Amino acid sequence: MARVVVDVMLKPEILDPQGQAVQRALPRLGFEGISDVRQGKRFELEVDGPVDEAALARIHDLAESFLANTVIEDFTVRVEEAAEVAEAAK
Amino acid sequence: MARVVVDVMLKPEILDPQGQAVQRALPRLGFEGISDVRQGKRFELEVDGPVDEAALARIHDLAESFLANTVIEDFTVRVEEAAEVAEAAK
Amino acid sequence: MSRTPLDTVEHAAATPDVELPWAELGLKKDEYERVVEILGRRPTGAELAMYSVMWSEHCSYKSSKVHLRQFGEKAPQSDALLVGIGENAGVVDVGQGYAVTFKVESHNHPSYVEPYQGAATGVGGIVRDIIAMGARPVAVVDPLRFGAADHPDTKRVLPGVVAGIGGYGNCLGLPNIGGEVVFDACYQGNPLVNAGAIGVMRHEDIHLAKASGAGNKVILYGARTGGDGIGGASILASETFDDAKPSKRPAVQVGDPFQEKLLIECTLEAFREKLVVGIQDLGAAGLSCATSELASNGSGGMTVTLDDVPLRDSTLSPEEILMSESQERMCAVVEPEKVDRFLEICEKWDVIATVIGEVTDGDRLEIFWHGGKIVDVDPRTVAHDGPVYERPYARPDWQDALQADDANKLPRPATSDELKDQVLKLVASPNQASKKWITQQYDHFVQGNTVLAQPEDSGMIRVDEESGLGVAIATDGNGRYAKLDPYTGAQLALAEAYRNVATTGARPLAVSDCLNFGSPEDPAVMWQFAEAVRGLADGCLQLGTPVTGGNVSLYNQTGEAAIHPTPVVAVLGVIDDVARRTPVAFQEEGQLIYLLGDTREEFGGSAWSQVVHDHLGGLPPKVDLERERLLGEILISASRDGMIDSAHDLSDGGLVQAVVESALLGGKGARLVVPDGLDAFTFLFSESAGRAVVAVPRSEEVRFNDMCGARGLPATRIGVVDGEGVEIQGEFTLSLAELRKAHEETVPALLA
Amino acid sequence: MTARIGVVTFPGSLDDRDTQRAIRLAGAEPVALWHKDKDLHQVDAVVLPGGFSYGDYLRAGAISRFSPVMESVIEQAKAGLPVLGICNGFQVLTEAHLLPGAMLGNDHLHFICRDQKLRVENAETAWTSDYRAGQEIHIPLKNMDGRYVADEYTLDKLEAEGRVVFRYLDLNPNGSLRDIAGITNEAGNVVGLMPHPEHAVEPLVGTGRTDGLPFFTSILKKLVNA
Ligand SMILES: Nc1ncnc2c1ncn2[C@@H]1O[C@H](COP(=O)(O)OP(=O)(O)O)[C@@H](O)[C@H]1O
Ligand SMILES: [Mg+2]
Repeated sequence: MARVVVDVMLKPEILDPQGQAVQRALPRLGFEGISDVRQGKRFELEVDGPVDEAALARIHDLAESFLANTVIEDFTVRVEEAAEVAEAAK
Repeated sequence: MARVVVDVMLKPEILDPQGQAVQRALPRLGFEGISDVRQGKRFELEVDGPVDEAALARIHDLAESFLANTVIEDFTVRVEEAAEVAEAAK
Repeated sequence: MSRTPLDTVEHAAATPDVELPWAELGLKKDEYERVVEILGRRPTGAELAMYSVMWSEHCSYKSSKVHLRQFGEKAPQSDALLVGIGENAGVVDVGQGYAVTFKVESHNHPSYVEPYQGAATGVGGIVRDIIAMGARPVAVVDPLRFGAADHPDTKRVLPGVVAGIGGYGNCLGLPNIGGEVVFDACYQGNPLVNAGAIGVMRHEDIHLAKASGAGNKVILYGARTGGDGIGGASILASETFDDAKPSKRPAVQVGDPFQEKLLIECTLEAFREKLVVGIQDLGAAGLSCATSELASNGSGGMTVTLDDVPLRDSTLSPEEILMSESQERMCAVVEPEKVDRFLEICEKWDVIATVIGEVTDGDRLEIFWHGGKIVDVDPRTVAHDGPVYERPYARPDWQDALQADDANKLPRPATSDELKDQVLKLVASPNQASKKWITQQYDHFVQGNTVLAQPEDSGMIRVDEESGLGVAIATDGNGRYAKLDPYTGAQLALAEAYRNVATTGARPLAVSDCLNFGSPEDPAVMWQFAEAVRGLADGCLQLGTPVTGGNVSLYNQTGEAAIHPTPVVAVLGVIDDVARRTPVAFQEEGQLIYLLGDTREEFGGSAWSQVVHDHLGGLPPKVDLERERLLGEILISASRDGMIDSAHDLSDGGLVQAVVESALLGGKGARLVVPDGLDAFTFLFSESAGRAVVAVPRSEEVRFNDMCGARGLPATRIGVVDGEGVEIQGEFTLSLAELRKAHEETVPALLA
Repeated sequence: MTARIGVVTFPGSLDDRDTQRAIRLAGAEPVALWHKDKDLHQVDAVVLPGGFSYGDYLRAGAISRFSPVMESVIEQAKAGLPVLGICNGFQVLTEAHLLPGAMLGNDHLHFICRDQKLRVENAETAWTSDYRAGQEIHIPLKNMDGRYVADEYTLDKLEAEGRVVFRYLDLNPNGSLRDIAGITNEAGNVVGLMPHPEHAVEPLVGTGRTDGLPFFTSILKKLVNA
């Protein structure tokens, strides 16, 4: 079993009020030096079987037609390495 | 300038209604073989200046106290490599 | 790898010396010994799990029970009461074959830890109580209390709570029609998130939580069971009982309002087809509660196969499954021949449903896991025979000093300008300011039957489209009054909610309450609690409105500091034709403004004393429930006979607050004259109870006056609806624009 | 003979019964349609009602759009069947690409419920003919994801072709581009808007106004006269 991660972010030209709200709150929390914040979605898909080219292509289609609305969002698809998974679990 | 990514996911033992709804829709869309879907948040922070240990530690604090509620969520912080950024932009 | 051997009933009997972690699960030594005595052996881990959660303060009411009995003992004779205290929620007859169920509950602590989810699951829980009675939920209300408005943590807690209540309620399609928002430093660290719901059904649709009829199936449906809210049980799940590693199980649950919406629709469809014999929602204590209550309220026993419970997490132990508080689950008892149809309906709504057990003709609750019997108990001992404490209580030694610190002696405004400034300060103060920024995050319109919603005195829902039959609800509580005198404070909360309902033209019928207090282990807090319950029970008897159910939330305190005693009271009323409802807003220029009731110098616990002097002391306003009843009758008759076009009850902030609200809402000013025998200050700021302001069309003045005169209710003409501001003759004028700015900008400035 | 107007119930639809009531009050016959059923039962028009279908999980309308009933709705809308999407229904229509653009979370990040002032910009669609162009009306608005966005080219095209049907007045409640509250497709048979006309059809409930009734009388007249 492998994990595929799909990250979906609003296109740069689309206003991201959530990211802005986070950014506006930063100085109040005593954080300086962060010039921009964008907030998007992260999907973790647990895939049965091998994640080969074909599987990735299908997940790409899924992201394009369903997980993201490409009128407003961009997405990336990547296989999460086992090492990364272990790291994240720490 | 560098980009730091904070991924925030619900803890594994916590119900993720969004991820479940996505997963349940997959068969209807003709996608099989995905045994679990979790949906979380991805924050992209643009940091002025160098992202050294100290900066990362501060962002870690920010994630812990503000971006995530650690009662129900886990998070990871990582610096996004320039290459990755370029890749994602494609 | 599994724990060996399974801690079955047999195993427990054979190993009497095994030490169980009863203390870690919150049981006292004598409570544990009582369990052993009941069973005649040591409990199994699963049994211990059940007893410990069911005998907790939250589920057993062990500290409050001895006092709550008064609600039954002093219950007024009422033909309206169809189902009283003890069921998931009380049910009242509202006429034309309709019945209404309603209840208020607290979700205080979780909302502090995780404001959004804590508040959201609070709404989810109360709504399941309503469905479990057989009713379609038609509205929610949310009485809320937070720390000081300008405290940084309030900015974290409040927006999350409000978003959670809205997020869940809006998604369920339930209009939010009322509530409260109160700020006070005493709630810092202990916000009060109470949520109420109302449901409507036909008389014949009332359902009860009981499992009857041997052979009937027990069906668990809704969400899968996960490791939510089972902190303690994880100890039982660990390898050995003494290996008490820190729990990985979350104390906070995440709600899924979408799942709950499906649960509502599928349950109502099953009711419509008469498929359900008994039903229970799963809330606190999850399956432990649902199975033991269903079994003990029915005629027989019950067997349950825990292996059949659909799980979200396959590593859960049987103890954890029994204690899990996963949301959005229900348990139904269904006759065997109707099971298929029931499952079909669940499938239609994409709701997972599983037969997990059966009603037996014995009297035991038996639960099996991997073929072994892990629970064998008399369900009554779990559900009803919990410990009962007669906790010591004593009037605190500071009470006298507090009451002696008389607010009536505080310095009053010396000039008209000062008076005017204090009025502006009052209407802009966080507690008196408009809560629109909050309430506009709630859907008021969904279901298409909302006749009145915030900021009206009560929320009102049309029940029957043809006849216009409707129900109204208001919730009130004033912790400041209750701190000064808990007995009177509870009655004032009741009086205010009663008055709010009557002000909109509805006849008050019944009461639900949510009693929020500090630690019962503190005799002073226990005294406050005892006094408040006594006051509420006496008050309900006098007003003829029975308490139909409610909720107790204790331990709302940080260290030694308890919150103000905060009994929140919900009053439900009925109106024969919603077309006759009375709104708060002034409707027409030229109408005459009347003040109903008596105004005395009463400033103890008042908004004025808080806003201007940051003071809490003295005595709260006097209560006269006969007067409240009379005022209510006048308001209801006047609405029915078209004698008044608007009405607003007087409560915190006094007359000036009420008039300003009616003026701002109607966009029409008022010119007022201070009546003979009163000074301007007392006229404007006094919080004497039993009062309302009404606007009377000139054509109705004689008739209205005659009615008040004949019934002996003081009615004083104090002015006229007119102009672009609020004018107090001889004192000052404030323009509507100025007032609106003061009233409406405060909350957004604090929170947005 | 009166018109039969279908109202789709998705899991999580909330204003479906309210929409049926509005259709009845206008004098037409409401027909309940179920999301799993592809059959539209020969209705003369379809309303996709408000609510939180599938909890608005993923994105509002994103999951409903793939339901069996939508296959038929999409097909027949393209062939001219009048379709109205209210709030969540509007979101479904954009996700299904029957209407251009997309709906995003309100710019202030809160749910908002208010009596909203609108201007009717196009009184020639199947659903707005009982209004006058330029007419100002009040319709309740209640949503979380009401921010209409589209690229500049699409926005210009919508304006040029008169396909902006409603615009927010006095206050833009969600950050919608160009104050757009509702739009139509090229043929004028498919209309979507965020505010809820079905909650403005009776004087006693809701905001006490009846400014929403013309939606339902417009379509009734069109269908009966057709
Ligand atoms: N949290 C809330 N949710 C819904 N409605 C609220 C809430 N807080 C206040 N309201 C409404 O705002 C109005 C004014 O509240 P309040 O001043 O407490 O009323 P009253 O003094 O008449 O009891 C009422 O209609 C009340 O129902
Ligand atoms: Mg009131």
